[in-house]
Amino acid sequence: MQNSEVKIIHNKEVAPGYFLLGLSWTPKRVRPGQFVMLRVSDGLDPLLRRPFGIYRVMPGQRGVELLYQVVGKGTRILAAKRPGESLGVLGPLGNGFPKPGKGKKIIMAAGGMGIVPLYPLINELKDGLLLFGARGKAGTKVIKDFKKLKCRIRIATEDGSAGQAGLVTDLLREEVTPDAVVYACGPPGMLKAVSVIAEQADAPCWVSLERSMACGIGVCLGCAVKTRTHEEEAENRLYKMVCSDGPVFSSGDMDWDAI
Amino acid sequence: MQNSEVKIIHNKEVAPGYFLLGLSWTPKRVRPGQFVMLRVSDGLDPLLRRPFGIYRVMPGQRGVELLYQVVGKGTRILAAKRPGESLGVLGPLGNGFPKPGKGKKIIMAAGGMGIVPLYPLINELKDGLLLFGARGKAGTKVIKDFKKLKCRIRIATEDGSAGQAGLVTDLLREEVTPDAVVYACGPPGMLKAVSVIAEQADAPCWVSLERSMACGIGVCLGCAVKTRTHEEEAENRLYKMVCSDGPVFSSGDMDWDAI
Amino acid sequence: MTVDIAGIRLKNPVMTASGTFGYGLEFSPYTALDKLGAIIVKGLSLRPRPGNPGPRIVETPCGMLNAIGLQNAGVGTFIKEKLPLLRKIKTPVIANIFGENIADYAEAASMLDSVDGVAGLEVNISCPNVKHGGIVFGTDPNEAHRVVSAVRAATGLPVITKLSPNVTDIRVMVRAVEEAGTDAVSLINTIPGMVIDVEKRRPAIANRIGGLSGPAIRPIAVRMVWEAASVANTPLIGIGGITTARDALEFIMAGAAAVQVGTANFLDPDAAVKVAEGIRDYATKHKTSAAELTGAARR
Amino acid sequence: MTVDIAGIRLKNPVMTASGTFGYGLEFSPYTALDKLGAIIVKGLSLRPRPGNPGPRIVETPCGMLNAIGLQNAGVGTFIKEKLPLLRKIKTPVIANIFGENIADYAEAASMLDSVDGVAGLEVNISCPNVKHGGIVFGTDPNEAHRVVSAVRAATGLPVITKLSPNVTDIRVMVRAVEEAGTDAVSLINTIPGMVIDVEKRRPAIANRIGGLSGPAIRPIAVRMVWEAASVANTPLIGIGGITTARDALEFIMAGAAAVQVGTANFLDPDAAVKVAEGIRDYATKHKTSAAELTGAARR
Ligand SMILES: Cc1cc2nc3c(=O)[nH]c(=O)nc-3n(C[C@H](O)[C@H](O)[C@H](O)COP(=O)(O)OP(=O)(O)OC[C@H]3O[C@@H](n4cnc5c(N)ncnc54)[C@H](O)[C@@H]3O)c2cc1C
Ligand SMILES: Cc1cc2nc3c(=O)[nH]c(=O)nc-3n(C[C@H](O)[C@H](O)[C@H](O)COP(=O)(O)OP(=O)(O)OC[C@H]3O[C@@H](n4cnc5c(N)ncnc54)[C@H](O)[C@@H]3O)c2cc1C
Ligand SMILES: Cc1cc2nc3c(=O)[nH]c(=O)nc-3n(C[C@H](O)[C@H](O)[C@H](O)COP(=O)(O)O)c2cc1C
Ligand SMILES: Cc1cc2nc3c(=O)[nH]c(=O)nc-3n(C[C@H](O)[C@H](O)[C@H](O)COP(=O)(O)O)c2cc1C
Ligand code: FES
Ligand code: FES
Repeated sequence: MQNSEVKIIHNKEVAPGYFLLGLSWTPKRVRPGQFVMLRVSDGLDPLLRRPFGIYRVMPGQRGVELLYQVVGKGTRILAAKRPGESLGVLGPLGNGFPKPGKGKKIIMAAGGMGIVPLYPLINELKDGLLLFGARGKAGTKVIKDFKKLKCRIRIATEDGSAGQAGLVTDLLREEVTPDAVVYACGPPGMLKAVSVIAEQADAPCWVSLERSMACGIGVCLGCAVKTRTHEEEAENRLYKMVCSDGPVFSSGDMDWDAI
Repeated sequence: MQNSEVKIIHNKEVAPGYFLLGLSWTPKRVRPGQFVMLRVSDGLDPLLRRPFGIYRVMPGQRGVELLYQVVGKGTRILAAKRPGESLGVLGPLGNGFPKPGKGKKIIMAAGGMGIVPLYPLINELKDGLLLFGARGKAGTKVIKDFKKLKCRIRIATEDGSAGQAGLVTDLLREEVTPDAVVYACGPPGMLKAVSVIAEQADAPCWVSLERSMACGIGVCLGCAVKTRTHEEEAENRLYKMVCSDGPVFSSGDMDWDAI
Repeated sequence: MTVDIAGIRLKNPVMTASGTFGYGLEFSPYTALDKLGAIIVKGLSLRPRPGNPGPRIVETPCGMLNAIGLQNAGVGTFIKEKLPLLRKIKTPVIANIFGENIADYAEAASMLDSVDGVAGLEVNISCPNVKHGGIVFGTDPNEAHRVVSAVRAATGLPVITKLSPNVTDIRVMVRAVEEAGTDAVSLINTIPGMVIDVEKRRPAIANRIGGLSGPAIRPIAVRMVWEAASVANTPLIGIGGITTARDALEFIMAGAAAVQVGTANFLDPDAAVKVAEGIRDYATKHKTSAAELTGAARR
Repeated sequence: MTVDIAGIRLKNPVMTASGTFGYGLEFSPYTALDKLGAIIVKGLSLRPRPGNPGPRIVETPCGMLNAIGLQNAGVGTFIKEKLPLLRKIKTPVIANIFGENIADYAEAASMLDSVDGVAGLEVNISCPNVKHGGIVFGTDPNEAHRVVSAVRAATGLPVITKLSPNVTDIRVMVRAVEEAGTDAVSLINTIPGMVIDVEKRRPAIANRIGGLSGPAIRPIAVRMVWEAASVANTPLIGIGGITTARDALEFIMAGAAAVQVGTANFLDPDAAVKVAEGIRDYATKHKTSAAELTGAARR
């Protein structure tokens, strides 16, 4: 966990609206699923840091890469940055994905930018099946990197323009078995569906969640998610913090009605 | 008077901390002494536009140039802009310097960045004596452009590292005559001294003033300067607006104790 | 997109806020005055006022402070010199008035009542009553009631009362001015604030305290409109930090029937027209209207 | 650079604001806790509180809204689990307390009185009194007086009262809490605000209204410290939008003896220490001290 000013190595548009940002920053250890808080501007607007998953540790420890999509003010400013400029980076933050048990069938389900935390996991496990969902063909461009990794890939697009027509959860329903372990990241609706499918199949399931964040280190209590509590548990453990208790949670611990 | 988005042609550091900004913007008519309000950022911090004098209309009507010094947040953001990016420009604003009467000895007194509105004046009059004051030699680099113009130049530096040791007002005292007309721009203390010297010599004197501005077009009433009023005048004419009544004023109209 | 506020029919729900748009005419080189819902002119008092010494303004994070001191040439001069020109614009002109005591408010109101070209009055009550120990009209429900009653009695024009945010409970003020007969309520005026110049070791503006405006105050203003809407029986006009249509929609969904654009006019003299166009685009896209969207976040 | 506040000796006038610095320990990887004037821990109540559902925060222009709902594990758990670790830090720890009724405040205060490692209490009165129809203690001078008196009676520790900005006249509140025996006054807490999500057409945070903090509110906070200083007889602690030493100096020159850094801890976990160092640099450069600079803009 560090708070540093780091230089940008590259910041290239890899698909329309998607950027790969190389940072000259070498944290001691990064676990797949961890993230950083970036200060995109020295100014006061936007005020808060922005959270981004760590996409890749670059070969030869030259730094790390983030993959981000331009969606608003902060990412727009980020996209205009050039190599040589610097950024404030706080991290690596949060927990990561736990290892699968021996002999488990590894299934990764990603929706859109949910791909980011799964990339380093595949890279580490060098195994598994990646199920990727997007609106259409354009959205699948970000996974071209994955083709280099040793992992089977199945794609679903809502409009059928690439892979199978339908949702990533359709693929999951076909693939999930009780000996599988499911890792998932994507929009809340998708994660909720994934968690139901995994639960029905009796497969353990890990989800990476997103929430608006201010601090990233568990102190502002802004990124709360509701957990399933049992009557006897203390009320004050009702909420967990995505930044410090997560972003990876066991899907069974979550109160999906509140997510 | 226009409100336009214009492209940056160039933005080069001409001396340490001083930038020449070329804008692809061709207003119908620009009078020496007029200024523009620049929107340096699309964001909300800094919020307000920044006023800058028009330094030069570029040959062949390609655009105009501004000369600015980096002093704070807004000018720092401006200095990082690159050719091709665009900026919001509102202008040309304010009045300009009135013409000297026939046969007058033209004296221009500039302190630091006060040089900016005087450049186009010299350029138009193609005549006159420029008195330039700066802290030290470094500050005189911005006037190298002036050497191309047909005008005599005398320099004073506080530390004596270039020209005569002393203040620009020392030079003015030596040069001013009753048949002179004085044009001045610079820090308030200097302008006050210039106005006293001109008044003593019975020479008409025009000063260009600076005030913090919000609108630049006379509506916010934020850039008020106090004028000398005579008892019989209405109280509500006590203040004039630098942006719309100025920035050029007859020095005799100003209440220098309030400036 | 038309809305009726206090009996004034507006082409769209976007007006320009008093003190930020001059007499409107200054903006004609930069924007289409005819496309505005209404123009609210700078604050007018019975007698001319010179205003405060400078510095009068200072920038703050996402905002600005001003202490102009209500400089204006007076109601009489306005009627003589500005109104004839304003009559040519096809947009309702609302006169913003203020005074140092109740009689002044009433007299200003009655002068404006008798002339052509004024569609309504907006009563700025964020001013101290010099006759009552300087207590600000807008921070005391009784004072507010008295000044609005007096204006109400002095004019047949639609009366909009503009509230000060500097109160513990805005609902009390809404009730007070509605009881006094206001036809609509606009809020908020600027929030008292201060910047200190740490090099000079003194307040950055000559008046020491100024009024904070701009995007910085928007969340406070939206909250106050939301609270006001829980008790109001007259239309609300939302003001505070609006720079875009999205910002304006926050106020409308919180319960405002119309909005005013203030500080943003300085950032872009065409801002108010763009806000109006953006609201229209949103309404078209979602097949709804400004009137239907009013209070949408409360349902 | 040392300052004495309410009998607590601080190395420098910079503390961390409650709710923005956890229990301090979370920041040890990023900053030197020993270089802080004091650490004010997150708000503690007698019983644990789960807090509000999400979304709890939203960004605003130069600020943020939060409605955490005062989530905390309770005074007892704090004493058992956090305090032993905090005792190792060579910086005074101030416990921020709040309650739903006066008895709870008093009991929390007396529990903290009896343990080692708490240098003082900061009483957050920006909470509704559930026994008195939900009126917020900090918006009514009588309620404020009652709660501070009760805490004062329950503890021998130094008592700092933290004021709500949501009042018409902050001076009335300063007088009330000083009469009730507070040793110092800190101000301001967050300002009630609202953001509406115009796509979803509902307030952006689940609690609807949240507290506005960050640079956006600084001019309002400085003004309130300035006003408070005109009547205060106890030291003032300035809070609101401080991100740099320059910002902190505004509060000090307006009359504050010390300051708190809040939201800025999120932007840079080392912010408070940098503010302290910047104040020291300013004082050294100008051959003065924080104590001498207090109120410098008033003279
Ligand atoms: C742990 C974590 C890891 C993330 N990893 C990545 C990543 O690797 N790549 C990537 O592109 N994005 C990632 N995100 C989302 C990313 O943080 C947001 O897209 C970014 O903060 C938006 O900033 P902005 O200023 O551009 O958008 P804003 O102008 O702030 O908002 C634009 C839109 O984005 C939404 N938004 C804002 N913040 C978030 C958020 N934190 N989560 C979800 N939606 C948000 C807003 O509601 C709005 O609709 C991650 C988020 C979290 C919490
Ligand atoms: C009519 C007019 C014409 C001008 N022409 C030029 C020009 O041609 N070239 C040029 O370099 N500058 C010019 N200035 C000054 C220029 O506007 C300021 O330097 C600029 O606004 C500072 O912005 P900033 O955000 O960088 O500084 P800020 O961060 O806002 O402030 C930094 C410092 O600059 C001071 N400052 C801020 N605004 C002004 C201002 N309007 N006038 C004087 N000091 C200010 C502040 O008090 C502070 O000390 C002109 C000003 C006016 C009013
Ligand atoms: C420079 C300036 C002058 C103002 N003058 C007046 C005025 O004369 N009368 C009035 O009622 N409000 C006045 N206001 C307040 C605005 O009308 C508006 O209520 C406030 O600025 C908040 O809106 P905004 O954030 O969009 O600017 C003034 C505001 C500014 C910035
Ligand atoms: C996320 C968050 C939580 C807060 N929690 C508390 C709290 O528990 N008790 C309290 O007295 N103030 C609390 N505050 C208010 C701050 O201590 C401070 O008064 C306020 O944020 C203004 O300062 P700032 O602008 O520097 O943040 C909280 C503020 C934030 C942003
Ligand atoms: S972002 Fe602050 S606690 Fe998670
Ligand atoms: S800057 Fe607004 S009146 Fe001059």
